[in-house]
Amino acid sequence: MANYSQVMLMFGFAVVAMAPALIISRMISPRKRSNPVKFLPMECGQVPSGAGRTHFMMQYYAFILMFVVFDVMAIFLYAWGATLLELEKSTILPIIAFLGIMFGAMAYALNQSKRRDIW
Amino acid sequence: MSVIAPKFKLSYFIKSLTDNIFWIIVLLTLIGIPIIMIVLIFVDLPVHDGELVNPFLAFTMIFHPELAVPFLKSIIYSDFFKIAAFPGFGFAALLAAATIFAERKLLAKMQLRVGPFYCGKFEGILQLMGDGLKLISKEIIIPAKADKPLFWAAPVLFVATAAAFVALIPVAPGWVVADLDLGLIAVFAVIGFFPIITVISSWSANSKYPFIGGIRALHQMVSFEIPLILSLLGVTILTGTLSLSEIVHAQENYWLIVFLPIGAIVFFISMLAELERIPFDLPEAESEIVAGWLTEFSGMMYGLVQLGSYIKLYAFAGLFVVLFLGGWQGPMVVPPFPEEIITEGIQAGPITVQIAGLPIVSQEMLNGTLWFTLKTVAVIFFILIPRGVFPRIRIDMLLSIGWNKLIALAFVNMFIAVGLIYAGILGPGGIW
Amino acid sequence: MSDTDSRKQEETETKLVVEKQDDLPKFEKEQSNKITEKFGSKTEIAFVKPDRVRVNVKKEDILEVASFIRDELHYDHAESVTGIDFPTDKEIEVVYHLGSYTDPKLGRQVLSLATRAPREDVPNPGNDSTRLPSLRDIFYSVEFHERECFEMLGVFFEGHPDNRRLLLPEDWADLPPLRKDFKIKGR
Amino acid sequence: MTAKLPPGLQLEKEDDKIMTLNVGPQHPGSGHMRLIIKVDGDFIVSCDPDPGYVHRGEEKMAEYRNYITNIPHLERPVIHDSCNILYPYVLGVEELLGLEVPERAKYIRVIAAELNRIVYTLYWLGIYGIFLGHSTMFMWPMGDRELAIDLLEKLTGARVTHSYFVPGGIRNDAPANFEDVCIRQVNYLEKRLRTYGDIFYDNPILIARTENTGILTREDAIRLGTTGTVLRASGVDFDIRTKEPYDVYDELDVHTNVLKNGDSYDRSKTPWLDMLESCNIIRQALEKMPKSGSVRVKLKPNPKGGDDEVYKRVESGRGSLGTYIVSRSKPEPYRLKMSVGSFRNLICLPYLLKGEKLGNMPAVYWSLNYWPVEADR
Repeated sequence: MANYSQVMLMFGFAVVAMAPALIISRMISPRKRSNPVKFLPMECGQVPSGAGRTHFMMQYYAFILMFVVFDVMAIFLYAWGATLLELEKSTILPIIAFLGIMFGAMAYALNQSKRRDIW
Repeated sequence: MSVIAPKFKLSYFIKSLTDNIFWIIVLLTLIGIPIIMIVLIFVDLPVHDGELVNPFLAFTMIFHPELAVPFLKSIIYSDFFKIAAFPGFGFAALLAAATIFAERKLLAKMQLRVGPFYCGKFEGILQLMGDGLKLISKEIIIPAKADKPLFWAAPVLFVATAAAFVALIPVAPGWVVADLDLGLIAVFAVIGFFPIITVISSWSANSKYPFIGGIRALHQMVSFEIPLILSLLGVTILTGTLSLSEIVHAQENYWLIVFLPIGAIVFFISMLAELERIPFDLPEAESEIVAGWLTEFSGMMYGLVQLGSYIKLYAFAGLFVVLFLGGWQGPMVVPPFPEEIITEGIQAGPITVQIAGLPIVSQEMLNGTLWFTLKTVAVIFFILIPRGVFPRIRIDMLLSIGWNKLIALAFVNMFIAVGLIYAGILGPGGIW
Repeated sequence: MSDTDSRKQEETETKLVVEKQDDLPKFEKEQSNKITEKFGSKTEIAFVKPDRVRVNVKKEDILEVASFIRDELHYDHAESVTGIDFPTDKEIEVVYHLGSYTDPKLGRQVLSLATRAPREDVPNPGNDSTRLPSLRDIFYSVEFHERECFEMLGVFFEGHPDNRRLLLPEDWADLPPLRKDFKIKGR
Repeated sequence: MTAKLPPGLQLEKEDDKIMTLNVGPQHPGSGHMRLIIKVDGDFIVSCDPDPGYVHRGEEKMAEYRNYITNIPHLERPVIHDSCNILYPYVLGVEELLGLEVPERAKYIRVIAAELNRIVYTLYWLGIYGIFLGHSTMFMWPMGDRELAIDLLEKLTGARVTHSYFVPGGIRNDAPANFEDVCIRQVNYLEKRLRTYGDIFYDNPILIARTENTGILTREDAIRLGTTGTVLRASGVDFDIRTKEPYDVYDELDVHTNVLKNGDSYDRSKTPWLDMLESCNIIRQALEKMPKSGSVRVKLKPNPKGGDDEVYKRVESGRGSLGTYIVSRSKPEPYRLKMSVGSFRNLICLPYLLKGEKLGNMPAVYWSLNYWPVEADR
C-alpha cells in the first residue's frame, strides 16, 4: 500500500513546489487597484452583462450521460482482460453477449443524441 | 555618466556590493543553516556502518569522498529523490521545458521563420527563462466575482495532478515513483481528474468564455476517455497484467505496437485530445472563445497551467512508450563501469582514492533511461507536428470521431488481441 | 459654399435634362425611355451618360418607381445609398445606386435613383419631418446602407425594421455628422 | 430569407438558456468590430454585427480637402489594398476633370492594383488560417506577402501606404529593372501559392469544417447585394474587371473564378484562385505594357470639377468598390461616398450565422472577406 501513498506524495510535492511560484509572483509583481474595471470578467472590452455561469445546455449532453455508463463498462472489461490468460476459451461468449447488449444500447443512445431537441 | 544610470558613482556601487555580501552572509547564517539542519533532521537519514547518520556526521561526509559516495547513493535511492528529482518531478519538468523550447523552434522551422532568437547566445536558448521571469513578475489579476480559493487552487492542482500522473511512469527498471500492481487503472484514475480541475477553474472564474471553454473541455475529455481506456485493453489482454513495469518486461522481444497498431493509433489520437493539442484544442480555441478556460488566468497562474500541460504531455508520451514502444527496452549501449576505479582508485594528482560503492547507478538504469528518453522524445515530436499541419476541428466532429469511430476501432483492437491469444500466436504457448 | 453659389448650381443641375438626343448611348437611352413612358412627369431623367442613368423622383413615388425598376428593368441590388445634404435647399437628397447581377446586359449599368427629403435646421433624427419611405422591401440590400444614412444624415426611413445606429457610438448626441453644418474642428 | 433553425432551439423566448456573447472588439476572432451573438448551447440563435469601432469619417474629411490632398487619407481604410481603394476615386476625378491617362500609366496601374490585391488577399488568408487554428497558414502568407510588398516598394517607394495613383496617371514611373524583377517574383509567388493548396485547401479537416457551413445561395447572394468573392463563390459570374473593364482590363484576358456551392469553403477558396489569376494578369500586363512613355499628365494647380457627379467602381480584393463624387465647381468634392465591399457583405452575416454552431463562427465570419476598417471608413 505504500506505493499508492507515493502517488499522493508526488501530488503533495508538486503542490508544495509550485505554490511558492504563485507566492513569489504575488510578492514581486505590481499590484495596482487603480481601476475597478480591471477586475471585471473578460467580455471583449465591453461591460459584462448577465451572469457568467448560467443554465447552459450544450446540445451534446447525451454523450456525457453515455460516458457514465460506458466508463464503468470499460473498467469491467479490464477485470476480464487482465485474467484472460487464465480463463477458459469459452468465457469469451458471455463477454461477446455483454458487448452485444452494450453496443445495442450505445447505438440507440448515439442515434438519440443526434436529436438536439431532447434537452 | 551613462543614460541608464545617471547617478552612478563607483563608491556607492562598491558600498552596495559590500552591503549585499554582508546581508547574504547574515541571512545564510541565520536562516540557511537552520534550514539545512531541519532538512537533515527530518529527512529520512541513512544508516551507515551500523550508525545512524546524524547531521554532524552528514556534514563531515559531504566533504569526505569515500564516505560521500554511499551517502549520495542513499540519497539517490531515497523516496524523496525519486519524487523530487529523477523519475519524478524534476525530470518531467526538465523534459517539459525542453519540449516547450523544441516546439517553438520546430514550429518556426515548419512555418519558415526563426522562432526565439535573441535571448541567449545560441538560438534563443534562454527564451524560456525569459518567459518564466516575465510571467512571474506579472500582476495576477483575479476577476472580482470569482471564487477566489478555487481559482487560486486550480493551476496548482493542475500541475499536481500532472505530477501524480508522472509518478506512475516507469523510466528504467525499478526507477518509478510508484510501482503499482494496478498501474494502468491508476493512470485512468489520475486522468479522470483533469476534466474536474478544468471545470473547477472555469466555474470559479465566473466569466462566460472560461465557462464555455470548461464545458467544451468536459465534453472533449469525457468522450475521448472511453476510446483511450478501451484502446489499452488489448495491451492488458496480451500481457495479462495491469502493472506498467510488468507490461514493459513483457515487451522484451517484441514491442506491442507490432501486434496492436490500431490500438496505438487510437491511443495516440485520444492522447492528442486529452492533451488539448491542435487539432483538438477546442477548449482553448482562441478565435472562438478567446482562450477558453484559460481566459481569466494571468501571470504565473497561466504559467503554471502551461507547465502542467507540458508535464502532462511528457507523461502521456511516456505512457505511450511504456505501453507500445517497449519502455526502457533497447540494446545495451552504455559501456560498463570501469572496474579499475573501484579496485585501483582514481589518481588525482598526488592522491589516490579508492571509493567503495561505485558506480552509483547501474548500467541497466542508465541504458534504460537513455532509451526511454529517446523514445519519449520521438513520441513528443509526433505529438508536436500536427500543430503545424492541421486546423482545429469542431466539437460535433470531435464527438462523432470519439464516439463513432475511435470506440469501434478500439473494439477491433481488442478482438485482435483476443484472437492473437486464442490462436496461440502469443500467450503461454506462443512466441511471447 | 455661399448661398448664391449653391442656388445657381441647383438650377444648373435641374437643367441637365437631356438636350442632345443623338449623342446619347443607345442602351441607356432605352432604359430611361422605359421609365419616362411608364411614369411620365413623375420622374425626371437627370442625365444619361455611358453606363450611368440618373432618375430623380419625388419621395411619394419612389416605392412605385423602385418596384418598376426591379421588376421590369431587372436591377436587383443596391450598390450604395448616399445621402447628400443641401442646406440651401433645405433638403437632403438620397441617391440609390442600383446594379444588376442577373441580367448580363446590365453588367455595366448603374442606375441612380434619387429622391429628396425635407431638412430641418435643428434635427431630431427619427422624430422630425426628415423622412423617406424605406426601399428595404424592394431592394433587400439597402438595409445597412439605410441604417448608415439614418445615423449620418438623420434621414428616417419609414418601414425599415431595424432603425438603429450602426457605425456611430450609442451615446452620440451631436448633429448627424455628414450634414454640412456639422463642422470638423479646426477647419 | 428563411434561415431555418434546428428544432428545439429557442429563438423567441429569452430565458436563461440563451447566453449573450460579445465577440469583439477585443477578441482574437473578431477584428475591430463587435458581433453580439446569442448562443443556445453550442448553437447561435442570433447575431447582430456592430461595426464602427474604427470609424474615421473619411467621407466627411474628403469634403474639406481638395482632389489631390484627398489621396493620402482616402487610402487609409485598407492600407493593404491602398491602390485598389484609390482606384475608383482616381478614375472618378479623371472623368470629372476630363483627363486622358497615358497608356503606360494605365498598365502600371493595373500591375500595381493586382499586386495590391495579392498583398491584401494574402493578409486575409493568413488571418483565415489562424482563425481556423492553422498556424502555418498564418505564417506562410505573412512571409510571402513580403515578395509582393517588395515589388510595390520598388514601384511606389512605400511599403504599405503607397498613394501611388493620382488623377492623370501615376505618381512616378517604374524603375528600369522593374519588369525583370516583377516577373521573377510573380512566378515564384505563384509557385508558393500553389503549395497553399496542398497544406490548406486540400486539408481534410479544413474541408470537413468549412464545407456546407454558412451556405449563401445564389438567390440570397443577389438579393442581399453581396459582392466580390462572396458573390462569385455563390455562383454569380460577376467581376467588374470583365463586366465593366476600366483602364486596360479589356485588353487583358481576365478569367473570372466562379464556384457554385456558396459555403465557407468556396468563399475561402475564391480569393486564392483570384490571386493565381492576378499573377496571370500581371504577366500579361508586363508583356503588353509600352516600354516607355509618359506616365502622368500635368494637372493645373487646385483643379475644379464642374457641376457633375460620377460613380466609378472597380473590383478590389473584397469586391466591388464604388466611389460616388458629387462636384459643385469647387476644388473640393461636395460629397464623396465610398461604397465598399466589406460593408455590403456584412449584411449577410446575421443570416449566415443563424443556426450555425459556435465553432463555425470564425470560419463563416472571415470567409466573408470582411475588413472592419474598410467597412467603417
